Amino acid sequence: MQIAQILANGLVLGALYACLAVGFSLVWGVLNVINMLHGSFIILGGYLTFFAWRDFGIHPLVMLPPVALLTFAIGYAVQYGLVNKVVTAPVLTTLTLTFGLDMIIYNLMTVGFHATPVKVSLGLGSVSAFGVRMPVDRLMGMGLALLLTGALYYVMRASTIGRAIVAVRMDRAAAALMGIRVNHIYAVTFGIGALMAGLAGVIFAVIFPVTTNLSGMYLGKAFVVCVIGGLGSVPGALVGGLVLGVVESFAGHFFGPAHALTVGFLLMLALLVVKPTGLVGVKGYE
Amino acid sequence: MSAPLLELEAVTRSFGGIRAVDGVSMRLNEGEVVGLIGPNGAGKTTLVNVITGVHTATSGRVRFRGEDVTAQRPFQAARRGLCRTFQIVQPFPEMTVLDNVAAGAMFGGRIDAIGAAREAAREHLEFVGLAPLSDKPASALTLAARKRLELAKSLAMKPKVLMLDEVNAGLNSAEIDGALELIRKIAARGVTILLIEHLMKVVLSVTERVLVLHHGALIAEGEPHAMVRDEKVIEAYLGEKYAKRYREAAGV
Amino acid sequence: MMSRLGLALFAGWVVILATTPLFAENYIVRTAIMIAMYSALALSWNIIGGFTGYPSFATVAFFGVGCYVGGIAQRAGVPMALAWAIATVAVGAMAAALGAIILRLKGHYFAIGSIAIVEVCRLVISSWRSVTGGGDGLNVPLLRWHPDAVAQFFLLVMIGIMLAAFVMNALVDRHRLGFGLKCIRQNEDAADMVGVDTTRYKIVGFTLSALLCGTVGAAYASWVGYIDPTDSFQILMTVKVPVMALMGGAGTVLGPALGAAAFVILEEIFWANFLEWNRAILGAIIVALIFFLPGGLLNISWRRAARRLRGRESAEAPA
Amino acid sequence: MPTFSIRRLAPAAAFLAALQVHAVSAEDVFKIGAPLALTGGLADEGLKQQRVYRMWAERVNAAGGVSVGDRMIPVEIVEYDYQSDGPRAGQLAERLITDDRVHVIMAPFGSGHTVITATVGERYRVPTIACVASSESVFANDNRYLFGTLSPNANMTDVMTAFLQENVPDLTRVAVLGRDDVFPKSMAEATVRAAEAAGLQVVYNALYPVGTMDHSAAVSAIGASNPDWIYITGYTQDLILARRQMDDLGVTAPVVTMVTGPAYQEYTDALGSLAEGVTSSSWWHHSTTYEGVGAWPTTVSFYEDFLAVSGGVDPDYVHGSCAGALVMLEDVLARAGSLDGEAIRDALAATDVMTFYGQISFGENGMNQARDLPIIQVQDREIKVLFPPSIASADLRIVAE
Repeated sequence: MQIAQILANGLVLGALYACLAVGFSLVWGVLNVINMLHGSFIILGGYLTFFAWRDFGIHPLVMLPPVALLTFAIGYAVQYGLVNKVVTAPVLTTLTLTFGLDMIIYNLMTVGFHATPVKVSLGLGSVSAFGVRMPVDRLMGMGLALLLTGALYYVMRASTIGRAIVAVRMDRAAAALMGIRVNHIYAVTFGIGALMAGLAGVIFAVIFPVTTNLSGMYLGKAFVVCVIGGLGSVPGALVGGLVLGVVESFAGHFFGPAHALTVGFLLMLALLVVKPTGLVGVKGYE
Repeated sequence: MSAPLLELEAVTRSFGGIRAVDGVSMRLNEGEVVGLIGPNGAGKTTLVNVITGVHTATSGRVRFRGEDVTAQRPFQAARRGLCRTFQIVQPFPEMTVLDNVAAGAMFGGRIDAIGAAREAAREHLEFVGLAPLSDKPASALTLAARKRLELAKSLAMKPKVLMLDEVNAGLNSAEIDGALELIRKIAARGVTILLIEHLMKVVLSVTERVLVLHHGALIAEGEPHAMVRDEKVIEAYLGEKYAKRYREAAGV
Repeated sequence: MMSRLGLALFAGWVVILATTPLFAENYIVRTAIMIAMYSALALSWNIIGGFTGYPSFATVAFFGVGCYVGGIAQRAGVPMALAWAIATVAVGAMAAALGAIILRLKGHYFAIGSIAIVEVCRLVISSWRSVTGGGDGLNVPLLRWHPDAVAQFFLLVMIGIMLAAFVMNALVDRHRLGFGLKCIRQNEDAADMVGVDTTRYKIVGFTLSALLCGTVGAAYASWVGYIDPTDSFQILMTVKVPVMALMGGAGTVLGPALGAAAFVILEEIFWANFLEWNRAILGAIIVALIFFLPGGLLNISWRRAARRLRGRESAEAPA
Repeated sequence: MPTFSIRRLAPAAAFLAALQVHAVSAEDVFKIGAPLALTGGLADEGLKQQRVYRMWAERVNAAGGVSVGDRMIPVEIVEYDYQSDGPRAGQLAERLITDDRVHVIMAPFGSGHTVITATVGERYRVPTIACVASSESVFANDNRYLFGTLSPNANMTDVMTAFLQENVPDLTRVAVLGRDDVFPKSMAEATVRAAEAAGLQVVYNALYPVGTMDHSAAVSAIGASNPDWIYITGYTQDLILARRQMDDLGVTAPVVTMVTGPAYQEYTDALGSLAEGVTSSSWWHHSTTYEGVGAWPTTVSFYEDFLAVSGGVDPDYVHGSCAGALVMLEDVLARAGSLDGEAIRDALAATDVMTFYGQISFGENGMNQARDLPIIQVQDREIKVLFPPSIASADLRIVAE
């Protein structure tokens, strides 16, 4: 019985990790930019959901579209206005730029929302089947996470914007020759990355406490998931998230919670060395 | 016949299923100037990459002055005097022309002090006629000048074997004559040269022997003029139809 | 290379820093110590980040391990100076070993690998409770002198390490190693073809960039008297150091020292006057730095800044 | 070589020197230095300290100041924000002592940063009072100038173990999960020691690292060990998450204790009905009824004064302990008779006084030795005191069979 519960815990957590990381992986894979703002976008989504729920009684699910629009707009503006100007610059430049921007947004949120941990609690209780007990809000979160990741995969595969993004990822110069406005596509990609982070924030507000202190931790998780799963590909983030979730869950059980994180990190380091493109990653950028 | 300077024994290199280089065996003797020709995608550059350790041979042996160097790394090849120029030019963009060549002198040519390396570099720049541009950044050079910079850089590495990978590609006819003149001067200094080339004019006027590569395999070897008329070579370049028509025209 | 004027001004600056105890209160002396400390870290980072062009975020791992090795050695009765030496060697060995692994990666992957090193060091040290005290932190034996004397002593120590880092930078810059590292930064494949043993050079560069960070860490532990995993492995520091080097001019010899001084002074000024917003202001400075000082304070070129502002480095810019 | 721009930086250095605030040090003001975390991770706790410091200063100055020997002198609290950054806390402590000439320093929140500040205080022989540092390791390096108003953790855990053994039939199995951070870790370890000493069986004992985002593994394991008593320590966000996951995974026990969770209002606000029945031990609670010296003679007087300022938010042990420390200082100054550091230190060492916060008497290592620390439980969305009997307001409720 125990093993089923641990596996279930791992898969649910893994789906949440995937949703948290997929936007980050997209921006890194396509724009070759490490977006240090990613954690703060998640927290922003979380706070918006919490305040809407607490002050106006708006159910988190209803908050998905507004948060999506807002974070997309912010992401698009940040990329088009700032990051685009240095997107071909070396790694250190873009990473430092997004780090500086993150400090600004972090400070704004800390002053605006204060760092006290807050949380939406819907009191949906839990359900248990064949020996595994799982809270409804987490299952809902997992469902949403998989849905969003699937939707993004569909957009990337089937929509014109998606094709353009993939084209730009494969060969920027060629894409430009085909009439794709690369700067615009970059801004859209960054916007989608921010949107996915915002939506992850909405889901997380129901499951985890929301506080600016966690933005660094979410960013760290996104790094690990991307390296394990592989860059720039939506399936990569999904596989990376699920694998990390399950590994941490089993490591937490067998080696004790103290070592769960260490095992996750060592897995990342091992993959970074053996297969930097990750389990599913395709030899894209770099 | 002294031991060959460079010897390849059934060297093969495959990427996934494709055998880019397929069982090539050949020899290069001291002081020779040998041409390596073949249609695009024949595996010429891959062969050079295997010789200089950029890729390791999947099977077969590479011997340089009798020593098995199959598993060597690029910098070891450079230090052994097995030097090459790049088909797509690879300068150090922000460094001056002088320092680009000094880098060759210092590492490939094993001159320790930076000052001495720069002195040696000046000589090589004189030799290739780039001295006036010594202090300009490499990124500011024209294509022809960059090709000469590649030459100067590999000369600074005191090469025993110099593999020139389409060093004339993209040059106009006047520039080609200049390059040709330079290649003769280098050969005159006793450097063994493997010339990877498409321009038959260059191949015919400089090389003593020609190897023909097609689909990764060595399909012919011999005297330049004979090679140009060899049916198999024409078929490789121009396709089976032309080879047939040529045969009829020559009334063979 | 470095002009006479540059060297003279740097010497003047070192004299000003060293004599702060004579004309300023302890708070200013303490700021001077922080300036010297960060200059040493930025100069050390310059070897791998500036010369070789490998964006390393491992500085705080070397600093933190230096703190702990120095602190643990001192607690075991080893005299202070020897403890610092042990810390330096230990951090150097660690850098060489880890370098051999992550230096095979390039660009973003290397950056992530270096951040992973920081996290692994922090996790190992915080879970190895029996030796490092884990989450409890570690008390390091204190110098029982008069506080002013302690401040002056550590000021001179940190300035000494800064000078050592400066000399290291100058030597590497003049030596074959520096030349080879710069070739690697410009075009690693071409460097390989030209005969540079890129793997060995990168590992030597990475180790040199770690050594003095270990010394700084050990000296810092002796100065502060208490270290714990979260403060010794602060992610903020590991990003600040490259930004300081960038601000001054990464890849030059004087740049990092100048950048560190400017950054610490600005941070003090803004932090003292704009309480709640100092982090946002610092962020704004970093963003402005990216656009208006692409080459850092040492080579201010409005032309290059204008180029970047007009989007010449954007994706659609003509090649 | 590009033009060298160090000259442009020289004016910046001069400006920095001018910036430095000149404080007039006079014997007629009792100055307290307060490095506080007003921004960054510990901002919440820093703001709590700041609020009670200001409340106390206003109240005391309104009453004409504190009496030192035969004189009444005003008090001044000098605050700086160290951004929850340890090294900067030390830097500020030094500035408070050397530039602002403060007589006493109030250490910041948390054991780690307290040690850094106290180390600086010790060097300058300026007494440091820690009102939010409770692990023995902080007071373990014989710093004669460091005094803490929180009692050692062991006092709390021994008392709680005894209380629970009395009130909970066949309490035998205890599961302990602690956060690997200075204070929460020492509480978890103290509980394990107390439980073993009392003959209880420790069926689960583990620490979770800083940065843990999910407790499913630990909570499931605790469930599997079916304990009678679950004891979890951590910061508010950890405990909110742990309580949620216990409910998610159907893990419970007759007694569920979370340390310093319920003592904070954010905990009960965030969890709502889930907080029901969770017990905790704390150093102080506003429903206690002590009477003593200083600006606030009774707990109720402090509680009402606080509600007026906080707009209805209840004070927690951080407010109580820090306000209690300041009230205790009034008594110390009266006995010291002067503002000299040594005199204040000696008066502090000899302190044995009753305050609205409870008994304060410092032991050999400078920690408050007060014994009967309140045990509290959330009952019907309110905090009830179960122990000590003298101020108990309710009996223990069993959470679930």
